[in-house]
Amino acid sequence: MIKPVRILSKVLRHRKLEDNYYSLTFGDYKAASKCKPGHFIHLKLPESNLYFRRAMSVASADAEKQELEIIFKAIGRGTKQLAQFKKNDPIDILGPLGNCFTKPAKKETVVIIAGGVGYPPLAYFATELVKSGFPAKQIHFFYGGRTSSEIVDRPRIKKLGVNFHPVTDDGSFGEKGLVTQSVEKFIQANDDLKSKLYACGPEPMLKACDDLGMKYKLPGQLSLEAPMPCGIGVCLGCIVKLRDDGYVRVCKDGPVFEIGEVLL
Amino acid sequence: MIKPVRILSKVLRHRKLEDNYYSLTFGDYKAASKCKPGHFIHLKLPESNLYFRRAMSVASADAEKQELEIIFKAIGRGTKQLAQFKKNDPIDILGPLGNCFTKPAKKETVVIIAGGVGYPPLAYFATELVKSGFPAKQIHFFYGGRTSSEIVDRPRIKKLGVNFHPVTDDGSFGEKGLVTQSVEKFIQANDDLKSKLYACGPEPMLKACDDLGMKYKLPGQLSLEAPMPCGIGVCLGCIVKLRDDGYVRVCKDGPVFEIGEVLL
Amino acid sequence: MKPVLSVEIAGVKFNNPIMTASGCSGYGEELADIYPLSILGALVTKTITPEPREGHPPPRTAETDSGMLNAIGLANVGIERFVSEKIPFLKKQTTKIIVNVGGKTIKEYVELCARLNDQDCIDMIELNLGCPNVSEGGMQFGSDPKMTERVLKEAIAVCSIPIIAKLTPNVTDVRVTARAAEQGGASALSLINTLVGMSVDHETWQSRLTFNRGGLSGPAVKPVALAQVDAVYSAVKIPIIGIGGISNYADVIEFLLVGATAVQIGTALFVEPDAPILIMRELSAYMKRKKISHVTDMIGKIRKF
Amino acid sequence: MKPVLSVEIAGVKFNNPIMTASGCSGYGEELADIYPLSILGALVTKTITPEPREGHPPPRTAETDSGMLNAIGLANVGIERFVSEKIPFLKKQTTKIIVNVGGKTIKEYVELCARLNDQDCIDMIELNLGCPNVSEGGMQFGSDPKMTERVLKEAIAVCSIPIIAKLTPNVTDVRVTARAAEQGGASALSLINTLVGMSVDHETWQSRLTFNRGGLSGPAVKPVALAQVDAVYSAVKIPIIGIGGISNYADVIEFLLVGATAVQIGTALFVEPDAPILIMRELSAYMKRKKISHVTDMIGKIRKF
Ligand SMILES: Cc1cc2nc3c(=O)[nH]c(=O)nc-3n(C[C@H](O)[C@H](O)[C@H](O)COP(=O)(O)OP(=O)(O)OC[C@H]3O[C@@H](n4cnc5c(N)ncnc54)[C@H](O)[C@@H]3O)c2cc1C
Ligand SMILES: Cc1cc2nc3c(=O)[nH]c(=O)nc-3n(C[C@H](O)[C@H](O)[C@H](O)COP(=O)(O)OP(=O)(O)OC[C@H]3O[C@@H](n4cnc5c(N)ncnc54)[C@H](O)[C@@H]3O)c2cc1C
Ligand SMILES: Cc1cc2nc3c(=O)[nH]c(=O)nc-3n(C[C@H](O)[C@H](O)[C@H](O)COP(=O)(O)O)c2cc1C
Ligand SMILES: Cc1cc2nc3c(=O)[nH]c(=O)nc-3n(C[C@H](O)[C@H](O)[C@H](O)COP(=O)(O)O)c2cc1C
Ligand code: FES
Ligand code: FES
Repeated sequence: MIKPVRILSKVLRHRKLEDNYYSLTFGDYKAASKCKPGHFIHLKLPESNLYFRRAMSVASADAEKQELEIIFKAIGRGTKQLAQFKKNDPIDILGPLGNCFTKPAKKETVVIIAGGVGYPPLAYFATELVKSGFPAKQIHFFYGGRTSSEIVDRPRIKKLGVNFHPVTDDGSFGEKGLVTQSVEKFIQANDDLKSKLYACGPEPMLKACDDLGMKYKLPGQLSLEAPMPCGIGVCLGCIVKLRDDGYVRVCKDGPVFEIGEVLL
Repeated sequence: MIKPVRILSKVLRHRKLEDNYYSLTFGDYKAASKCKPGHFIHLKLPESNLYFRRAMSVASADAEKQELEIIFKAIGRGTKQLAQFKKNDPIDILGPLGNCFTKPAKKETVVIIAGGVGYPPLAYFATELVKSGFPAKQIHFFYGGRTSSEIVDRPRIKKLGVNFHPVTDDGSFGEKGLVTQSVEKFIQANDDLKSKLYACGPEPMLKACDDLGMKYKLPGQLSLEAPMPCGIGVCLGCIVKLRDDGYVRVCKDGPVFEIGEVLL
Repeated sequence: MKPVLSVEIAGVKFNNPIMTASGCSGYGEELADIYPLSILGALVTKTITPEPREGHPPPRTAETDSGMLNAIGLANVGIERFVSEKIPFLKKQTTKIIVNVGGKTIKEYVELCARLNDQDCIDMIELNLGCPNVSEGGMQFGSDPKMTERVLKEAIAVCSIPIIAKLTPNVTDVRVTARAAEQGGASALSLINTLVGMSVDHETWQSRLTFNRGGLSGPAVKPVALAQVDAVYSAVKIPIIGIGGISNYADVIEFLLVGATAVQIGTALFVEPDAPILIMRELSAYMKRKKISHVTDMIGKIRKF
Repeated sequence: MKPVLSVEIAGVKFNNPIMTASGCSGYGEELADIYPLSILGALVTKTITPEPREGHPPPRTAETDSGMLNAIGLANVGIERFVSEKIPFLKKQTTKIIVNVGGKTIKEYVELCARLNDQDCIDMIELNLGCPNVSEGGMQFGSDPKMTERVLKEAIAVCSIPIIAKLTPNVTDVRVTARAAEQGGASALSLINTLVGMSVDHETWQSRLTFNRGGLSGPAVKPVALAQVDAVYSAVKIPIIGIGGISNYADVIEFLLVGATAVQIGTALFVEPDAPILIMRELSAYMKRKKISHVTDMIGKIRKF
């Protein structure tokens, strides 16, 4: 079980990616070595009437350099404030939090399904898999967005050497349609493979992934989101219903759950 | 009567002066031409749990360039946020507000008494006087602070050519003692002059100036401070008691009052 | 199609649902220097009492997180100077005028209403039934349903101008006083007034307000105000004017959705005196975008779970 | 000289006046991963009810300006699982343990207290007399002085552990319920619980909480909490535990000055789970600087005007 620490780190790099997407890299982050794919951090906004911290998945972490990267879309008040952070600004990080993705077996085909801002933890997951010797060609990285500019950080995916399957609603980049439709086609065309699904993205997409997993009897994991007042499991605010019965906390019992485990 | 306007301006220059003092110059400030010495502006802090605007005296204004300068000391939560403003940051200014200093008669000797952050409006006042042809040598600029580093912005005072009388509590710069003591000595030594006092600074200093004015029957003006929720006269929060009777609003009926007018 | 913003309360037509709140816009003169008051749905005056009041000595405001405390103590010019000095200015305005009044006894309220009944530029009277900033018992009418009903009955008997009862939120169940006011004949209710609060300087150990207690307002209290408007909406039939922490168009919509017919902007005017202009503009844009033709189409339309 | 931070309530010695607030620190396990609980004056558990409760469906929290709304709905493991699964962990802690309980009827409160009386690691019991997040009538004991007095009398009859009555702020006069609790035999009072509030999404028109109403907490409510502690301080003789928006050492001092003997940190733990450590450090530094030898020297020492 990971023990969260609160660290005053600072912004090392601020990159504007496509559209409204940003990448922030924090330095002096001593807990970087503990950040595994799936983990998230909880960021304090500057003295502000916004009260909650904001949760951000680890997009990459460098244990040696003590660096940690997040990638986010400036959509609401909190993420717009995050986008304002500048190089050398101090930032208060609580983390790492939550559980992480479990590794696939050697022979399994990894089917990654990223939707929108669900991309960062999966990018980190794929990176670490490849780094650990898992064959890049055994990884299929589906990445869905509304339009071309929502498929961010492409050079990194290309460099990884994984099979890249971009999908956009409007067909402006990659296949046209919903990412889960493309995934289903892939599953149908490759039903001889032993596949494992890893998904993160908007709730409807996660629900579709959950359905896919159950329909095709494929194991896998979903990384969930929920409004998170505390992020450490004490407020009971971020709950999701189990298929069995009762609620679990996304922040502490998740954010990664098995396919079929929760009611979406 | 000045009509306040709310303008989204931006930071043009950010200078750290001595100690904890800062100078911020705002550009694109269309109301600059209306800002007379004594006026103040009301600054909105960035999205913040601090609720009130913060009042700052006009330290200089350039009608042609549409620029306005403030000088402040970062002491509390609001001024510390102001100190964080960077070049090109947008800033929401309500102003100009309040009344202004009235000009001395041609033959009068102007005795300026600035204490700490009371300096900015008086610097602006002296500057405009000299600019309007008033003889610099007829102006005596007393400037008190606890220690040398609290006497900021000296090059400007020197350039003005006024008689500069710095006074510090610890004697580290200029005369040693309280600024009002130095002023009293000056008054006593020059009782043949027709002097007018102009003071801004902490309340005890203003009270001493008020007493001096009445004791030596010298006319003059005091620029007051008070916590200012609205700055435009509607909340009735910033009141000060008249010597006669009743309260007046520092923001709207002041901040400049005649010596002997208010109860300090 | 231009969205219709006008609302009607007790037969009075307001151009839009945005009013200023009592005590936050003086008698209108200062705001009129910034924009024409005609853009407002209505101007609500500072509470007028029978005699002039200086109010409490300073400090009488304090900043708090996302809000403020005030213990102004009902400083005002008194009814006679109000009539002679302020009404002439208000008469010239084309916006609706709501005069807020406060008394120490039922008799005082009644006399104030009778006096205002003579004036011809006053569209509504708002009774301040719960100001936490004066010690005299009378001002807490708002927590006593019997007194609330009586003061309304007696005021209405002497005054043909429609009356709004402004309720205090500092009660166990605001629906009780709301029903009492309705029973008494109020044409509308406005809520909330400020919450009782306090603040201490941890360095000097001194209370930050000379009156010690003060009224909390601003965005901090908005959730409380919304809950009270929501509760009252299902308890009475008369229109409600929502007040409490409203700073932008989204806040206005929240209040409409829980049942307010109009709203008042108080503390936010201190930070953005032109808030009503911005709100009106963004409210119109919102309605266009959402294809809502009339602002009244939102009243009470919250989707509860 | 090291300043003394310890305080005593009903014979129980707390190392310092900083406690966690109920519902904001679970049963202690998660915080124990971040720092040793021994640094706390006391840990206060989530409200325990007779049966396990899932609580309300999500969303059950919402962010507000300088605060938050919650309608968790008293989700908890129930008394039996609490005793079997949580007490063993709590037993191992060297901090003081306060168990917060809630029932729908007086009988339920009494049974909970009786059950806890068997356990030997519980230093105090806190009765949650006013949680706005459950519909069942019983939970609003806190607004009825007679019920408040009775529940305390009956609980004390079966339980030798000293009892704290946690009061609701949603009443007209909190001194009335405070006196009732004192009369009933409470060893101490804690206040405030949350203010009733609401929030609506102006885009979807949907309530932001499935339960619609929720409890407001955080810095936004601090002024209200201070005013209530101040009012109660002069109304009762038993010690008060101050709660409401406390985030830093200055807030703690404000509460001590108006009369609190100890304080609880709630919502602030969500933003800074290690707030108690920082507060303790800065409180000590403050006391050194001000030459205050004992934290109790500040209790009730506000300088009023
Ligand atoms: C475990 C986890 C990991 C995340 N990782 C990323 C990431 O890597 N990149 C990225 O762009 N985004 C990520 N998010 C989502 C991100 O936290 C939200 O997009 C962000 O909080 C939106 O907030 P805002 O302040 O911009 O919008 P606001 O408009 O301020 O938020 C609206 C309201 O929603 C609440 N809220 C906060 N978080 C959430 C949430 N997750 N879902 C719904 N409501 C929320 C806020 O408190 C606020 O009240 C993650 C969320 C979680 C829970
Ligand atoms: C007309 C006027 C002109 C001013 N000009 C200058 C200037 O040119 N340079 C400068 O450095 N300072 C000036 N000040 C003072 C400046 O506004 C305060 O120093 C500043 O507000 C302190 O606030 P803070 O946010 O740093 O401290 P905080 O710690 O946040 O303030 C403490 C509390 O005091 C309140 N407060 C706000 N303003 C004042 C005030 N004036 N007096 C007392 N309490 C206040 C705040 O609201 C807050 O509640 C002026 C004040 C006024 C009224
Ligand atoms: C400085 C100040 C003075 C006020 N004076 C009055 C008053 O005289 N009469 C009154 O009924 N309400 C008065 N109020 C209460 C407001 O009208 C309003 O009900 C309350 O502030 C909540 O709204 P807000 O959060 O928008 O300010 C005053 C509020 C403030 C902040
Ligand atoms: C998420 C959440 C859950 C809470 N649960 C409980 C509870 O179970 N029992 C209780 O007595 N109070 C509960 N409270 C109230 C707090 O204990 C505290 O009284 C209140 O939040 C005010 O303090 P604060 O502003 O420091 O949070 C809860 C508060 C929050 C925010
Ligand atoms: S965010 Fe508080 S329990 Fe998950
Ligand atoms: S600050 Fe509001 S009246 Fe002066």
